[in-house]
Amino acid sequence: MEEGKLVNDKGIRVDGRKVDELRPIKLEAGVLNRADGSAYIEWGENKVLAAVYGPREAHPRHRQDPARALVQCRYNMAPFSVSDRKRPGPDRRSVEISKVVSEAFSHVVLRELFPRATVDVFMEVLQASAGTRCTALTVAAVALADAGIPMRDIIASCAFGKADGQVILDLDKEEDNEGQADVPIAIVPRTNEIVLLQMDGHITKEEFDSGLKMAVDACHRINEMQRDALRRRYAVTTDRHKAVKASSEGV
Amino acid sequence: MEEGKLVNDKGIRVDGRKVDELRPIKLEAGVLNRADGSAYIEWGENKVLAAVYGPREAHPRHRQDPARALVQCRYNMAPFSVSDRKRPGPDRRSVEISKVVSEAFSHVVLRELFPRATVDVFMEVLQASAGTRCTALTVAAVALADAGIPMRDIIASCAFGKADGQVILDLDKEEDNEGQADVPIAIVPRTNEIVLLQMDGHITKEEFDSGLKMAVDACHRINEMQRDALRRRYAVTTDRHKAVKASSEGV
Amino acid sequence: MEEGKLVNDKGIRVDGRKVDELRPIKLEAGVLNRADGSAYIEWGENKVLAAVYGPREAHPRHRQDPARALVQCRYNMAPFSVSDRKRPGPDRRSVEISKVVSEAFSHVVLRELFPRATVDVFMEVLQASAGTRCTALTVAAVALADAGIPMRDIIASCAFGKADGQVILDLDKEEDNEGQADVPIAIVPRTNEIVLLQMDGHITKEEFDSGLKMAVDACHRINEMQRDALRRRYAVTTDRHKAVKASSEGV
Amino acid sequence: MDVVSELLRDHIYKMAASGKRVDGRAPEEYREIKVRKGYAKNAEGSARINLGKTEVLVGVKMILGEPYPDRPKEGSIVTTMELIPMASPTFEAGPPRENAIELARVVDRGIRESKTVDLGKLCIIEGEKVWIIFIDIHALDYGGNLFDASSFGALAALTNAVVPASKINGEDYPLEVEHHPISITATKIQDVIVFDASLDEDRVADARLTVATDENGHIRAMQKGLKGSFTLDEVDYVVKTAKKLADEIRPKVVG
Amino acid sequence: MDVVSELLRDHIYKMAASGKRVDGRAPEEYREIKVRKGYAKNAEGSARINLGKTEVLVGVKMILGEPYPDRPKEGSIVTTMELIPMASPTFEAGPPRENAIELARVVDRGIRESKTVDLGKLCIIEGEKVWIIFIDIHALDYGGNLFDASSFGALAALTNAVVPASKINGEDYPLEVEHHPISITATKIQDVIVFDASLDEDRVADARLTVATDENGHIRAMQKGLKGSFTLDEVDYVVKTAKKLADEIRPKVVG
Amino acid sequence: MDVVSELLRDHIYKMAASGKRVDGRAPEEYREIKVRKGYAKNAEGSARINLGKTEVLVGVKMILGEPYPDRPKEGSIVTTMELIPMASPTFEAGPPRENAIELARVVDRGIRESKTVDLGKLCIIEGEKVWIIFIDIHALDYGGNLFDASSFGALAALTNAVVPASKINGEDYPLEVEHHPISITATKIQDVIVFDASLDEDRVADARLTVATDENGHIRAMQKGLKGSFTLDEVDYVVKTAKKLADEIRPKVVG
Repeated sequence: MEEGKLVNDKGIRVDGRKVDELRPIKLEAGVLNRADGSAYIEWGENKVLAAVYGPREAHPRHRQDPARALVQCRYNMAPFSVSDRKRPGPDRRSVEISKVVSEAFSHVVLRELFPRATVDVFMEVLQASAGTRCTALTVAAVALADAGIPMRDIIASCAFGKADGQVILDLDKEEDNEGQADVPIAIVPRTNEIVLLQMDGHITKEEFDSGLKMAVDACHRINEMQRDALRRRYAVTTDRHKAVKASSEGV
Repeated sequence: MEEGKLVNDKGIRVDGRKVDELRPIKLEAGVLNRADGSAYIEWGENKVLAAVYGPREAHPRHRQDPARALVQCRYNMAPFSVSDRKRPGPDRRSVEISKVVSEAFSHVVLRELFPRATVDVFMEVLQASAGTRCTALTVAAVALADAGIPMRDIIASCAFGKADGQVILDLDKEEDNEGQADVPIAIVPRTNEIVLLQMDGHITKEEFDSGLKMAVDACHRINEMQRDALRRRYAVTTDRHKAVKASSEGV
Repeated sequence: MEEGKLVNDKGIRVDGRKVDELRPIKLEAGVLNRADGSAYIEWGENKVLAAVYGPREAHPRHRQDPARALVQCRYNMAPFSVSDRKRPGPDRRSVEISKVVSEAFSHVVLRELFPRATVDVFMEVLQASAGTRCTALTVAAVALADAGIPMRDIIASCAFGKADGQVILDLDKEEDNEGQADVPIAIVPRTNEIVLLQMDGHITKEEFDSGLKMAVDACHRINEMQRDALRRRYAVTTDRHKAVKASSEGV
Repeated sequence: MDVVSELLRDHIYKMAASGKRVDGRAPEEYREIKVRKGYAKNAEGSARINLGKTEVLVGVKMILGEPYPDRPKEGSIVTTMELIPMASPTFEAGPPRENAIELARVVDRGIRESKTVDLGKLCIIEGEKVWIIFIDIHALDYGGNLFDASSFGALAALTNAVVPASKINGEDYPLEVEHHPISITATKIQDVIVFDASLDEDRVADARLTVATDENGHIRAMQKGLKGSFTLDEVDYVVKTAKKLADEIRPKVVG
Repeated sequence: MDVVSELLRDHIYKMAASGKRVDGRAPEEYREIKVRKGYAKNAEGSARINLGKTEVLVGVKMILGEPYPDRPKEGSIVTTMELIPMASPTFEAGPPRENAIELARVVDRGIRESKTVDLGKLCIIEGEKVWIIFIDIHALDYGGNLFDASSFGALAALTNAVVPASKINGEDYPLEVEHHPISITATKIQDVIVFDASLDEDRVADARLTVATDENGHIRAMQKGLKGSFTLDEVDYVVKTAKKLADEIRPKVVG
Repeated sequence: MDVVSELLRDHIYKMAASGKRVDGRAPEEYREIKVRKGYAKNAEGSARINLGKTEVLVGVKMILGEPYPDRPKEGSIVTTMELIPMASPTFEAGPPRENAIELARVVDRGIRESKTVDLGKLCIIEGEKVWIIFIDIHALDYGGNLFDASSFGALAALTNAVVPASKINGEDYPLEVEHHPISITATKIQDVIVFDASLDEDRVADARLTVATDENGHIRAMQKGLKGSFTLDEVDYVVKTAKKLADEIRPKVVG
């Protein structure tokens, strides 16, 4: 790791980013026909599609919560999304990610409005390249908004980590493989509450503090992109409505 | 494939059959005690047993159709029915065959008479040697009739195919392995409607047309054997009834 | 097997036991906090924990017996309980043992008192060394009593077998591996009824008769240990009750 | 397994208590046994067994495989049982449940632990290549007493099996079967014992005791089942009777 | 799959019977086909297919493995289909059920049996090392006619695939695709036949017939589905029309 | 997991809000910890942990196996967790569900990613033979805070483990444990935080934060769980407190 350093003397990373710089992100809302809400993201080399169905009746019935809706997320990797083909179906990693993402969304969805119902969120990783859980959570939040699910806020997610002994934002694949720590977080932008936080590796309290600050800041920037995507989606819908209205008025 | 031709100059196949000749078929109805209806077939080297239970209540309840009965077929191969032992339980091939056979029978069973019910058809391949799905469907039709399930007709099944560039009827194992195409069909004899049709391999439209005609003709011959088996079964039952009646009359 | 004989000329076994001598047994009732009843046993090198929950509602509902309770036992080996790590989850052996143990307890639990309910018995083998099913049944009987489940008697279990052509009681690991037969039994001590009996190997009727007598006698000795464990447990509980009573009386 | 009316239960018990059975048999009388060996041509050995209204098909397949590391000089035997839904309205498709597993394991022990086949003779190259025998039991028609029908079928199929040594450039030869253990099942209805239970007797049974004995009268396997119990005297009676019945039945199965 | 009101059924049938369709198409008219090859960069080949409102992503992965013992000189092809719940409110998570299995097997046969890829060319060392091609079909948006969309996607992804020979110290090279079978699906609603069914047409369909023909007009695969039937004349019509439509569509898929 | 009455929830919260706990502990106070190493003799290492009313048994087995192709010089660690129904009326038999999987994965990462064991030292022959460590966690009695009890048990069992090198003609030697990360779990009930939650506290918890720190005070693993959230200040507080508590508890676990 000495030669081929991940961060050079000037604080520039292999792909040219600064330590607190995100990979390029493209986000689009409303990309599928069948789902109640959907969104698509390209984040660095990651490509993730999200779809939302619901609120709809929860099955089987004994899983229903009489007081509020369930939020059930399913994170899934396409077999061809990774270099070594992944066998179809959930593995332990997918089950854990699905669980922590479900819990994060459960915090912001106004679940009390839909007793006995379920809101189902499907995240399909079509191309994977480090940071897929943050990517998936970020795009799923947009899909939830696109589906009109009432939420207290649109949550946003990002990771920080450590490589070459430096705290850096949004690790790419090489940094993830060779780095010393990876810390994905998700926040409620309005309140800075942490709704997802995982970490493995090796990091000091001071590094954690500075990285967490970096990632919270980044989540706010990401949240702006989420809102932009929804604004563009809304503009399209509004234009269409206008067109419909115009045509129905006989213009 | 040049030497050891599958069909010789005189149109005679390795086992001595003509191109449009079926392998020998033996069919017997009413062979099991427990099932509501049953039948047994030996078709070439194939041996298949069929049993029918129902109409009976469909489980689980959410699978019930409030307007008509389900027809649920299960095609299964005994582990020792093939040269290389088959692991017990359904594989993808069995699932597909079960599905297309269920669909074929759904067309002729008077399902509207039994809302919420199921008619379960079990086909066990005890010895396999090419053409087991046609064999299984043919014997299952007899078992359904033996169970007294009301049907618009007794469907019959047979395959055609292509080997050595010749269109032939009812491929045996060698012809199936080395041939160019296999096309199983099933028809409603009264109307010549096609209720099952699958094909893989390589065949021209003209070959397909001539083979289809051959197979439809053969299905009619097979249907005659199905009816014979039921007549023999009915004769036995009637004889037994007569005997019972006679004895109850004190003779 | 000639050298290193399992039973020497004086009828003494490798570990110093006589042919009709049990391995040392330690039994304790009431060892877990969460379960309704529990017990722990060390029998030779075997260590088994048992827990009982119930009577409680049986799920799913279609498994309920409207006239009586189910007794559902689950025998499970911890992955590290044996020399070669055992994969978690039930294997065929565990399923069979769970079944025969459930049937044995079903004979003595007063099941008619709890229609539609289930009494669940969990046996965890933490360390295994021949004879785990007898060990598990014996400790589970104590756990059932500890849970206050009404029973006609506390059943007890023990195996006999044959090694070096000699009938011996309670085979240890070496005797089990190299012996000629293993015969686990369980009895209702009050009536000497057999509620569990399995055998594999090779044994004459005469050997079987003498071994069975030996094992029935041993079951009575084991039953005494079961009752002792419950008495000690009861003493503790009574002391506690007295203390509670005393304190509530303001002493 | 089935819900049977109390009436049937009473009827069968009352007959049994007076030494009679619904189908006219004596308490220790087996139903007719038909054995057709070599039925399934793609198997190395097979037998189709009819025991009264019960029908079972057993196939033996022999596969080349590796020995277990702790037994490098031995082949192995795997016995499976499928209670396919064809055989009874109460059998369900899917992986084997506890009834099928118990059946398969009892048959398996009756074959394996009694050394019916010498596993050492299944070794081809020590530590590398052995024959694995699969005994697959297919219940076709369930009319009571599957334990014995399955066990007869397994033994008959083994005595019919040919080792496919031509696969390894040898010559095929018949599998050597060293012992002929015959499984006999007693069924207890309240306080009465009958042998070879019919379907109705199986449905009202309180306890079951299977005893397999070999041609020398030695016990080779036992299994008590169901929620009832046996007294010591009853066990004694069942074992004695099992030896006697096994000797009558063995020739029909081994042929 | 869905419960559809009788009204919708009637409406669609009446339109179809008069030669019209709900979305304005002619009976033999396909919806717009968009093919984006090379979408998934971690796959050896991939294609994202839009067929009207249906969207499917197909990835091809090539893995080193051992050949089947009975075909030591050939690689192999494995096709999987996941009807992930993203694509439709009626699809459920879990192992593939019969619909997904049928779909995967029909696509698989259309590729394999039609010798689209020469399996002999996938052999690296006879009996030891071959390429195994995994064709994984991911349905993203179900808007009707998944059979054709999946089949187009599989063919397009194969024509996009690169054999990763650099893994075995060779040089990567494009996978050779020998034939271009195009799957065409006819859907029968009562007595009327339309092609490339929309979602609503799929929901009220009585029978389905898929016919794959190659660039020579030869039939390469067929599959009849659902509970309805076809007359012999209808089969004839569907096969003829399938050849005609396949020739129109092939360039869009193969590119 | 359980349905808990609002009354219990209110009661626990009100006490916690005033700095008290139902069992009399202070907010940062752990229950009594008992560690019995070497309990399971057939395991290479084991530890039975009591944390208040919670009891966990962890066994370490070391098996010979092949390394992953991409890490030919390293052994590997596999951690499993069974929430067996013995431990709680709400645990069900069957394959691990999401709670058990999360628990196992958090313990696993706490061991593996923190390099508690040097995987390089588990290599026997590069690319061919390595030691695989199985850490199997068996929850026997669930009285709250399974995360820490499991994690303590895993570490204690590893420090107790002996590498069975005699299996490969070497001499057995103690497994080297390089670091001693101690997992500390904070539980948030509404706006109050307590450590080492009891069963009742677990049942009414809104959020959970587990932090593992090593003997140098460095963070080695974190996991936030449940549907609640933490403020940035709360995270800071939990991490600081975790370091402090870990230093107190480490000697009891490592021994």
